This record gives sequence, structure tokens and C-alpha cells, in this order.
Amino acid sequence: MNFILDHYNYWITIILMMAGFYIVISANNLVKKIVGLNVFQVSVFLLYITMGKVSGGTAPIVVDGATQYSNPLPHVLILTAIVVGVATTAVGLALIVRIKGAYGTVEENEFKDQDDAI
Amino acid sequence: MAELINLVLLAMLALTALRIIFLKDLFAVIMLFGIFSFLSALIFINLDAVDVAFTEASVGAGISTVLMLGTLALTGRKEKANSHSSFLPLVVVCITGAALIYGTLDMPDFGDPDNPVHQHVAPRYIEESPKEVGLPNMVTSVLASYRGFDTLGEVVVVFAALIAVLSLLSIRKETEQDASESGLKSHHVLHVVAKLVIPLIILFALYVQFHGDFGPGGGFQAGVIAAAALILYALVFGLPNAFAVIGAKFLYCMASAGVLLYASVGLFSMYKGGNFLDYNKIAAEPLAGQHYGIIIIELGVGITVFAVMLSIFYAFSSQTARSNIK
Amino acid sequence: MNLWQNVEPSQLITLSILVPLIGALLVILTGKIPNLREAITLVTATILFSIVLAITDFTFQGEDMHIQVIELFPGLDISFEVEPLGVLFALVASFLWIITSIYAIGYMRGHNEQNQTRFFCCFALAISSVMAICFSGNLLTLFIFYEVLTFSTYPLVTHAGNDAAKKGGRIYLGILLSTSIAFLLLAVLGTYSLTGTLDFRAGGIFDDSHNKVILGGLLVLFCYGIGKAAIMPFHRWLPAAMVAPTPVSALLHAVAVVKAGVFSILKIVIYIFGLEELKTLATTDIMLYIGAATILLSSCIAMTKDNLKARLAYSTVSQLSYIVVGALLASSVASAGAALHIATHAVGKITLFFCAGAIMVASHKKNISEMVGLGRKMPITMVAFAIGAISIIGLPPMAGTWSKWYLTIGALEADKLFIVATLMVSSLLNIAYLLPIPIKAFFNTSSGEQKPWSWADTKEAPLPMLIALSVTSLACFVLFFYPQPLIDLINLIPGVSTEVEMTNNLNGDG
Amino acid sequence: MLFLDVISSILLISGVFFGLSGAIGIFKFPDFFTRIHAASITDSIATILIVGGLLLQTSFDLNTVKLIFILVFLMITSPTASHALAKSARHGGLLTMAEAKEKKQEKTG
Amino acid sequence: MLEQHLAALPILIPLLAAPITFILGRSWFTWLFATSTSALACFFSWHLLAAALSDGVLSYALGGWPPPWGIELRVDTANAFVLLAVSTLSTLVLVYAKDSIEKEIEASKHSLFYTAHLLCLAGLSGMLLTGDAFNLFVFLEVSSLATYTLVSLASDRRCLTAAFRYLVMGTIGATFILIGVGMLYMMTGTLNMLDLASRIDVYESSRTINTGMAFIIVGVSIKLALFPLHMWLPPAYTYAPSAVSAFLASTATKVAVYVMIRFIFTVFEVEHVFEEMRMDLILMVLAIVAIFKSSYTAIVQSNVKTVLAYSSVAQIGYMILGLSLVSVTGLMASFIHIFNHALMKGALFMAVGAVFYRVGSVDIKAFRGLGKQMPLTMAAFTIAGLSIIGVPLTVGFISKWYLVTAALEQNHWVIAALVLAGSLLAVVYIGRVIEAAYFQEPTESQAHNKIKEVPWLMLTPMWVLVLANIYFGVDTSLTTEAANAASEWLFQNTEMATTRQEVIK
Repeated sequence: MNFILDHYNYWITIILMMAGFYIVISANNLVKKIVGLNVFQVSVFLLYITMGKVSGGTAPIVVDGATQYSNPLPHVLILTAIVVGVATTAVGLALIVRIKGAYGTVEENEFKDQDDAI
Repeated sequence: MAELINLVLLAMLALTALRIIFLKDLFAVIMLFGIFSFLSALIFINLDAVDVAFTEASVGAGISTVLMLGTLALTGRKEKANSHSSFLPLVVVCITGAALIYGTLDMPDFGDPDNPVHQHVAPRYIEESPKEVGLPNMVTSVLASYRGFDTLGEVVVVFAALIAVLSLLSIRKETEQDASESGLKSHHVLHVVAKLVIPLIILFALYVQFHGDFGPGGGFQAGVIAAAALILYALVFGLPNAFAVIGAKFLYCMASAGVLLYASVGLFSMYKGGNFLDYNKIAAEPLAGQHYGIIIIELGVGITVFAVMLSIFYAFSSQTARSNIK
Repeated sequence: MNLWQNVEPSQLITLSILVPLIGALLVILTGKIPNLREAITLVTATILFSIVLAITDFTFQGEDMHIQVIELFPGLDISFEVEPLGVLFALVASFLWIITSIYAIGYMRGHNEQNQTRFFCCFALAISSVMAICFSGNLLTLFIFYEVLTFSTYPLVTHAGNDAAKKGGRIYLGILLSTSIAFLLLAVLGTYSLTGTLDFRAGGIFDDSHNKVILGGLLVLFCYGIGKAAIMPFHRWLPAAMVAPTPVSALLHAVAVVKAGVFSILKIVIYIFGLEELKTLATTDIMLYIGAATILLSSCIAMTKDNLKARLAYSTVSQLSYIVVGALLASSVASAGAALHIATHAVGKITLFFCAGAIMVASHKKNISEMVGLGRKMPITMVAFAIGAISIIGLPPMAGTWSKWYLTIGALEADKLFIVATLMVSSLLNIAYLLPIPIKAFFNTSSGEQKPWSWADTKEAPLPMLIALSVTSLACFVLFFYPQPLIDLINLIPGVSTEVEMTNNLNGDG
Repeated sequence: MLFLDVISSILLISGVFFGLSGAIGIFKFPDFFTRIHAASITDSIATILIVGGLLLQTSFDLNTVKLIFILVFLMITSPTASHALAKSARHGGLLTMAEAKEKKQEKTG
Repeated sequence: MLEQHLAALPILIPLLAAPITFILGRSWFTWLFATSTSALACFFSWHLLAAALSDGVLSYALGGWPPPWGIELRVDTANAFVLLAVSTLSTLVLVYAKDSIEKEIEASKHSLFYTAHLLCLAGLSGMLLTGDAFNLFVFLEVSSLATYTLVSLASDRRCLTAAFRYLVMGTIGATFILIGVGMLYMMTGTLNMLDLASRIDVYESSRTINTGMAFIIVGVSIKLALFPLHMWLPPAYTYAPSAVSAFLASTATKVAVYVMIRFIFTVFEVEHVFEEMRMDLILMVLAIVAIFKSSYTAIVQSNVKTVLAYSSVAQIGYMILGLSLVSVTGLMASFIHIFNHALMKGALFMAVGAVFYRVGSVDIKAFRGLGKQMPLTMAAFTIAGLSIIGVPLTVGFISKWYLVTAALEQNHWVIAALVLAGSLLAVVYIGRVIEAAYFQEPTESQAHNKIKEVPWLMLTPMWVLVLANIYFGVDTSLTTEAANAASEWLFQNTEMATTRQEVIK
């Protein structure tokens, strides 16, 4: 039981990751793919933050009287990763806008058909 | 108590994610994603990651969602029925998931202070950084000083995103008669409130920017918040007016300048005989050097993030405007 | 005789490779002036021959000649070394290059061929790489220039540029390149990983410590990897390459390229495996029988061909396997015979090709059935053809006699009666497919009354061609009566010498 | 202090109640305008009550000031957002339930 | 002063130059600036390789913080060698790009192209030199974002879908790496690669670490387009502008291969990955399937750029095969092939780009008769093509030689034979193009408008690469020495890590 409680966080995180991953590879609509990608990434962020938590610790900002702080390193890494994620999202969305303009659709199978037709 | 909140939030997160899979209405999908982001920000707070929560709320839930909605305006909000089989993706996902679950079996217990992750590198950050870097916010110390090179890379990623978006979507100034069309012209209440709120937002952005050393916040969050202020302006008063306030060309220069400002701190420390980004060498006193260095690079980060986020918004919304005219 | 006394002997190797290369460059530069271009070709060929003669001289003097050019891999370099077998091949190739150049001038002009500059340039390049193969000091060098030779002759094969030429070129390159990459390179690397060296060494680099099964596999890989030796079933490229202009077929596909193949096999057998080691391998016999089968089968195919060049091509396939068989008999006499056959078959077959080209230029006939009565209009050509044919068959007083003689003795010595029988049957087949051609040309009595075509406007071929084919047919005679220098040279090959002397005595008695 | 705690609890509980009712309203109400009515209750009264409750929990330091700022900010922005939504809906030609009924009657009549 | 910062300069120079290039806007000077910056980076990477060859390992602590607390740049022979290939190719491609992009990219986007190119160079250099697992992820994303930009700059609309597919797959790969790094960090508490190596206790094999390793390997495999995760590569290379294809094909995947080698050999112990988890078998099988399947696919394509793209997937198979042989020679073969393949593919894509510049199409039909019309370009294509096939006196032969030697060292005769058989397939797909160029008549429309040779600014870099193909195929001392030092260093590294562990304890 303890084992389950101790790993509950990880498992939910993994379920989230897999939900996101599934959306990415199964979705036909490009916007949804990007949403899936974001869900996937945010879940990975959760994994990192989860491992940085110390029970009974506080946020890693020096406060008088606090003895135990959570690990600041995962926070730093994820700050970086979040920004990287939004950068990727922006590029992906810009591509979608252009694809819509060029093909008239953002459904993967439809523009594949158009390409094959050429 | 915290554990319980955590459990509930995680469960809500899982529900949201599963709902996203099955919804066909893309607008709802994006809204759910915004909720997902906010929920995860809450979890981050609960797990003591205040800086991350701040960033996730402003960047993940804020800018990402805005951009997605902007895209949606151009591409249509219904997902068509999926024709191809979803069997293979399911298998792939199951295998990946099984691998991950297998990986968790040896993972250390959640929150245990004896975990290896808290042992080796982190203690120095926690114990020494207030002395070595002189900032109470350890996240900022690590971000800007110990791992300053990562952060430089991160700014460059943002800059690269700008290059990518510009190469895909060009920003064009609308002509005068189009200007009357755009914006929420008839919303007088909005106009008034926006005028009231925008200065406050910018003030808040500045607070976040310069208070990042002491509390949660820093260049990223500040840049995004400041960009949000101008995005609000552009939404309410129309894109042409926003261009009049800050033109695209100027933003490009700002984006480059931010990166260069960051890097120039590194170069200056090289000039002073230290390694790249060695703030100790910037000033006579190492602590003062750390302080100057961090303030300047955070400023660089803020400038670049602000300029890039706003330019990306410009790029998307000028596409929308053009398609509306058509 | 030796014009190159002042040159360091080892530098002669460099010169022998560089001279044709420089010749090729000059040919390109003077491409606009045909007379000058062809003069350069001739001069280059003559210089090369004199260099090779000098090298021969030094070889007889027992001079040790070797150079290292560059280290390609640690401990493995591109190096050249003179040894008697290579000298023999170099002599043949460089001498025949002069003749072929003379012939080619007549042929190319008589035929009004396109792209003559490219032709002469590639020709010189091919000779250059043949020289490099002759003097290669290790297997790596041999392999590299083997490939260079393939590529430099490809433009010659596809010279005509029409569909047939392209098809031929594709088969040519396809077979030679694939076999060399898939089998030969593997065999070379296998040898390297087994022994840690690729140097040619007297008595071979393998010894009893190596796994026999692997060595047997390597032998098969070598035999098939050297596709230029045209062992069945990888012989298809040779008939296909006959689309090339006749001088190319003559020099390259009767002498330089195919001989480079069998020369490589011979060299590998003698210097890599060693004759003693070869005897112990199981696959030697298998390859021997495949070689014998190639001899017989291709002779049979040759009989069915009406196109003269195709018939000659299959004849070449058959004759090449003589040399392969000679090498694989693993007897020193047979090896000597095989080495000698390189020279004797070369002069014989080149004569036949010259004649085929002369007939084509003069009468535009390609098929044997159309050559009835041609002997009266082109007596010199057809006489030369007869001489070449007799030499190939191996009847005295032509050069081919000696090599077949030694091969047969070698087979007897190795107790391979089956091979002896094969050689005999093959000689009969040679008679059957070669002799009818001159006979019909001179003595066509049967179809005398009805002549669907007239020979009225047919004259002898251009003078340069006649000179060339006379010289080579003369060489067939000369080599019968005066084979001693070549035999002496062969005697110098380690592991081959003693037995040859013995047979010499035998020969003298007979 | 007990007194403050009690008041704060009352404020928080009632805030949660309004928030919950607003959420239920969003689901249960039939059309856009009624739903936005429910939503704006969550936005305005629920937040005011909750932030007010929290204010009483603080010890009147920097956090109090921050909460007051948040309160003011929310009081400005939430109604504006609801207003903008509703106005856009009107602008886009969406009818209230009553109007829709009227129109229907006109058509049938 | 520069000596001291040698390790950081190849990253910093393009990184700083990129924003400046962006501001400079569209002018002739932008090109000059970008090219000379890249040349400068190339110059320093030469120095870096020389320094690494003489001094061994160079460590540069960024921010003055000692590793593992700060980020470390760690230069050894291996990454200096790959870096040299990357920066040289970048410079040559930039020279080539000036004229090439005139026809393929809108004029208003030229400065964006140069900026993205420099960013990509900076990202790739960062990936190579960094000694920090998370920093690797950051630079991976820098290079990836720049790459998506570069691919999407072409005028053909299909480049958009190609770039999108690349983006999705690339991000999945990067996220997998992130998961893997996270798991490693969770079990060790450090991110520095060397430190990780010393703290991963392989004997007490932990399931979390094994999973983390698997995720990193899969993530990198996506980036390096290991079969069957290569689906993004062919469309991306086909529809990208030619200069971009030339740069990416010759560098981007190679850097990923290096990252894989680095993780397997320096972070996880070799014995652990290969002997306990039998990763080598999986990689070997995948590599061989990649060689044959992709070569076969290349044969049936009609677009020459697609042919070359599939050929790249096959060639990556050779590199992975080399490393899966787990020997110094095998690893050396991989390194040499990384370098050599950059030379060949660069030249090939440049030649194809030159054809596009003049003819406006890269279909195999467009190549008909070009042997006469564009002799220099097609000669370059032919020589580089022979190099891909592995003909002696070209670099391809050297790679193949070492690879087969490595296979035979361990008595893998079948693999040796398969490698050589694989190059036969290369004969076919390269041969098709060459045959079209030299032995087929031009199509009617092409015969009419006289096709000339491309400008010298395009020919020069192409021929520099072609000559390099021959030079390094004859004088192999530089490549062999560097690759040998690199692979030996990587094999010794395991010992180094253990000694270091003792010191820390």
C-alpha cells in the first residue's frame, strides 16, 4: 500500500504522458497533434517537479525558520523546458497556418492525398 | 493535507487529458488544454515549484492557448472523423507506457529527503548559493548563474522560434481603411478598462522582472506578462494601433538585442579574465559581480522573450486579419 | 638496349605508371589536332615499352625494385614491387599497346568515330592502371587499380553511345563492379584479418595455421571476385563489352583487362596462397572443374555465334579459363604454362581481333556467314587470321603450342587426367570454330555460282591496320621459335622455376 | 482571533457555495446569456468572498497588500470580461431566450 | 586569451552572429558576415581538434562553476573531430548558398535563412561539445528549431508538411530524451555526463536507469533517423532548399550519431549496454535492415533528392553498424564514416542543387543529357557518387574498409558480406542518375533552352568537397588518427570513470 502511495504521482504522470503521446500519434488534425504534444510535455514537466519535492520542505526561497527546501534544480530545468515547449508550439502552429493556406486543410490524410495526387 | 490536494488535482488532470483525447470540438480541446495547464500550475505550487508554476501559468496556459486559438480562427474548429485505424498508435503507446511503468518500479519514494536526487548536486545549491551568489531565490541563482549557459540556450531557442515564425508568417502593416475593421471598436467599456489595466500589467511585469531575485519570477515571466499587456492592447484597439506603439522592426531589434545583452555579459567576463558567464569577475567583489550579472542577463531574457512573444502574436494575428479581409 | 641507365631502377616503376598518365593528359590538351594527338599516343607507347624493357633488364640482373607511395591504412600502403610475372604481363601489354595504337589510328579514321580524344585518353589511362596492376606490391594496390581499370575502360565500352553500347556498358560495369565489391573486397579484407598483411610473398602468406574451410571460401571469393577472369557464370560481361570499337576489344578485352583478371588470379595463387597450400584446399578442385566446364561450354557457345566478334569473345572466355585452370592445378609446370599462355594467347587473340576490325572497316561485314570468299579480296588479313587461329588452337609452328604443352604436362603431373582430356577436347573445339572462317574465305567452292553480294568495291583495310596485324601474326611465329626470354622470365618466378627447367629438357628431347 | 477565524470561515464557505452554484449553473442553464450570468457570479461574488476570507486569515503584512491588489484587479477585470463576452454575443446576433421565443411566435403567427 | 576559451568559441561565435545577421537584414553583406563567421568557427574547431589531439581532454567550466555544479564543455578528440566536419560543411554550404538560395527562397527571407543556419550551427556545436545531459537537450532544441525553419523555407508547399512531420517527430524524440535524462537524474542526482557515468552503479542494475537509458537511445534514434524511426527524414531532405539539404544531410544526423555514441560509451558503461542488455544485437539488426530497405527504396525513387535522402538513411545504418560491433575498430569505422559521409553527401546534394538551379527540377528525367550541358557539376556528382559506392581512392572506400575489417575482426563474415552487398545497391541508385546524365538524350524542352554551368560560387564549394573526397581517400592520416584517438579514448573512458569515482568517494 505504501508502495502504491509513494508511486501514485509517478503513475498518474505516466498516464498523462501516454494520453498526450497517444493524441500526437493518432490525431489526424494537426492542431490536435500540437495540443497532444503540449500535454505530453507538461506531463514530463510534472515528472521532474515530482522528483524535486521534499516532504515537509518549502519552496526554494530562503525564508527565516525554514529548514528544508525542495530541490531547486528540477525547477530550473523545467523553466527552461517550458520555454522550449512554447517555442516549439509556436513554430508548429505557424506551420499549421501555412499548411492551411497551401492545402486548404489541416487534416493529415487529406493533404497526404493531395500530395499523392500530384 | 497537501498530499490530498495533490491526489485530487492529479485525478482532475488525468480526467482532463482523457477528455481531450475524445473531444472532436477543437475549441473545447484548446480550452481544456488551458485548464490542463492551470491545473498543472496548481500542482507545481503544491510541489513547491513556485517559479515553474508561474511560468506554466503565463507561458503554457497563457501564450500557448492564445496562439492555439489564433490558429484555430484560421483553420476551423471541427476535427474531422478519423479514418485511419488507431490500433498501431495504441500499441506504441502501450509499449511506451509499460516501459515507463517498469522504470518507476525502482524509483525512490515520493518526497523522501534521502532520495539520490537530493543528495549530490542540489545540497550545494541550497546551502551555498545564498552565500556564493547572494540571492534568496535559489531557482534564480541556479538558473542565472550555475546553469546560466542553459538559460542562454533557452533564450536562443526563443529567438529561433521567432526566426521560424517569421520565415513562415510574414507581418504586414494593414492599410488605414482596414484599421477601422479590426479591433473591438464598439466596446467602450473594454477600452476604458484596458486603458486602466495595461499600465498595471506593465508595472507588474517590471516588478516580476526585478523582484525575481527575491521571489518567484524573472525574465521569462516578466517578458511574457509584458507581452500580454501589449497583446491586450492589440486585441482591444486593433493591430494597426499596436504597430504604432511598437513596430515589428523595433521588436526584431529588441529580440536580437536581448540575446546580445545576455551574451555580452559573458563576453565581458571573458574580457575580465574569467570563463564565459563568470559573473564573479565582473565587479571587484564577487557577490556584487553575481548581482550585476544576474540583473543584466535577466533583463536580456526579459527583453527577448517580450519581443519574441509579441512578434509571434503579431505574425499570427496579421494572418487572421488578412484572412478576414479576404 | 637500355635507354634508362641513368634512372634509379625503382623510379622506373613510377615512370611506367606516370608516362601513360602524362600521355593521357597530353592527348586531352592536343585533342584539337588529331595528327599531333596520335603522334603523342605512339610516342608515349614507345617510351613505355622502352621503360618496361629496362625493367626487364633489371629484373634479369636481379635488381630489387620497389617503392611505397602512400600509407592508406596504418601498416598498409599503396606500394609497387617488380616481380617476374608482372614484368611478363607488362611486356606483353606495353608491346601490344604500340601495335594497337597504330591499328587504332587506322581504325578510328577509317570508321570516322566520334570522341576520338576521349577514346585515346581513356585508352592511355587504362594502360596506366594495367601497369600499376602489373607492378602492384600488395593485394590492396592490386585491388585499387583493378577498380580503376574497370572505370577507365567503361567509357571505352560505351563509346558508341547508342542503346546497344549503353546496355553492354551496364552489363560490363554491373558485373565487374559487383563481383569486385561483393567478393573481391571481402576476400581481400578476409585475408587481411586472417594474416594481418596483404603483401605478395613468395610461397604465400597463408600457412597451415589458418582454417582450411575459410581459406577454401576465400579462394572461391577470389576466383569469382576477379570477374575479369570471366569464369562462368560471371562471364556475361565479356561478350557484352564487344560493342566497343575493335581496337578496344583487341587490346583490352583480349589482352589488358581480361589478362589483368587472370594475372591477378595467378598472382594471388602464387604469392598469397602459395602452390603448396593450394593443394590442400578442398575448393581448389571445385574451382578447377568449374574452370574446365567454362572452357568447354564457352567453346560450344562460340560455335553457335555467327557474329565474328562474339565468337572471338567466347573463345576468349574459354582461353582465359585455361590460365585459371593452369593456376589452380597447383603444379609449378602448369603455373608456368598459365603464365606463358598470358603472352601467347595475347598475340594470337589480338591478331584475330585486328582481323575482325579490318574486315569491318573494309567490308562492313560482321557476320561469319557473309565472309565467304573474302580471302581473295583481303588476302593479308585472312592469312593473318589463319595464323592467329592456328596459334590459338595450339598447333606448331605458332606460339600457342608452348603454353598448351606446359599446361598439359602440368595437368599430367598433377594427375588430373580429366583436365588433360578437357584440354584436348577443347583444342578440337577450337579447330571447329576457328578454322572454318579462313577456309571458307579462301576456298569457297560450294556457293561459287550464286553471289548475292559483290566484293567489287572491297579492298584491303587501311595501311596502319595491316601493319599492326602483320606484326602480331609475325609475333606468333617468333614466339614459337624464340620463346626463351619469356621462359627465362617465368623461371624467375619463385616456386615455378625448377620444374620448368625440367620440362625444358624434356621439350628439348622431343 | 477566534472571531476573525469564524468570519473568515463563513466568507470562505459562502464563497465556495457561490462558486459551486455558478459551476452548476454553467452546466444546467439553457442558453448563452443565462450561462454567462452563472459564470459571472463565480467570477465576481465568489472571488470577492474567498479573497475576503483569505484576507482575514493573514496577519496584515505584505501578503495582505498582495491579496487586496488581486481583489481590486479581479473586480475590474471579471465583470469586464463577462461584459465583453455578452456584448460580442449580441454583436454577433445571438438572441436571448425571450427574444428567440418572440421571434418564433412571430413566425408561427 | 583566445586559447583559454577555445572550447567555447565554436559555439559562441555562431550563437552571437545569429542575432546580428538577423538585424543586418537583406544585403550582400549579410551573406559575407554569416560566411566569415562560420569560417571563423571552422578555424577555431581546427585548433580545437589540434589541441584535443595533443592535450587529450579539454574541460571548460561555464560561469566558472566547477562541474557537476555548473555546466561543463568537454572536448575530446571524438567531438572535436565531428565538430570539424560540421563547421567545415557549414562554411562551404554558406558559400554555396549565396547563389543557390536565389532560386529557391524568397528574397525577403534570405537573412532569415542565414540566421537560422547560424543558429543551427551553434546548436549542433553545442550538442557536440557540452558535457551536461540537460544542456544537450537545450542545444538539441536550438538546432531542431533552426532546422524546422530551414526546411520550411523552400517554395514547394510540400516542404511545409515535411517540416511539420519533422517537428512532431523531433519533439517526440527530444521529449523522450528529456524523460530519459530525468530518470537518470532521479537516480543519481547529477546531470554532468562524466559524473553520471561514475554514479551509475551498473552492477546494481536499476530498472529506472535501464528505462532511462532506453528512452535516451530511442529519442536519439529518432533524431538520427535510425530505421524504422526515419520517416521524417526523406520528405524533409527532399523538399528542403538544396543548400539546407546539403547541410543537414551531412551534419545534423551525424551529430545525433555522435550523441548516441557518447551516451552509450561515456555515460552508460559499454559492457552494461551491450553485454547485459544486448543493445548491440538490436542495433545491428536495425542497421542492416536500414541499409537494405532504404537502399532498395532509394532505387525505386524518381526524385533524385529523395534517392539521396534514403541513401542517407542507409548510410546511417553503416554508422550504427560500426558502433554495434563494440570494438575500437568498429567505433573508428563509425567516426570515419561520420566524417566521410559528410563529405560525400554534401557534395552530392550540392550537385543536385546546382541542377535545380539551372534546370528547375530534380526529377531523374531532368538529369538527362546534363553530362554534356553541365560537365563540372555532373563530374562532381559522379565522383561523390563513386565515393558513396565505396570505390577505392575515395573516402567511401576507407569507411567501408574499416567497417568490414571491424566485422571480420569478430568473425562476423555474414555482416561483412552484407555490408559489401549493401554497397551494390548504392551502385544501382547512383548509377541510374549517372546513366541518365551521360547516356540519355535530354528531353525536348531541355534541349531547347541552353543550360549552362552554374556560377563559380556554387561550383567552388562543391569541388572542394569532391577533392576532399579524393584527398581523404588517399591520405587518411588525419581521419584515421583522429578517429582512432577518439574511439580508443571512448573505450578507455570506462576505466577513467571508475578511477574518478574512487577519487570522489
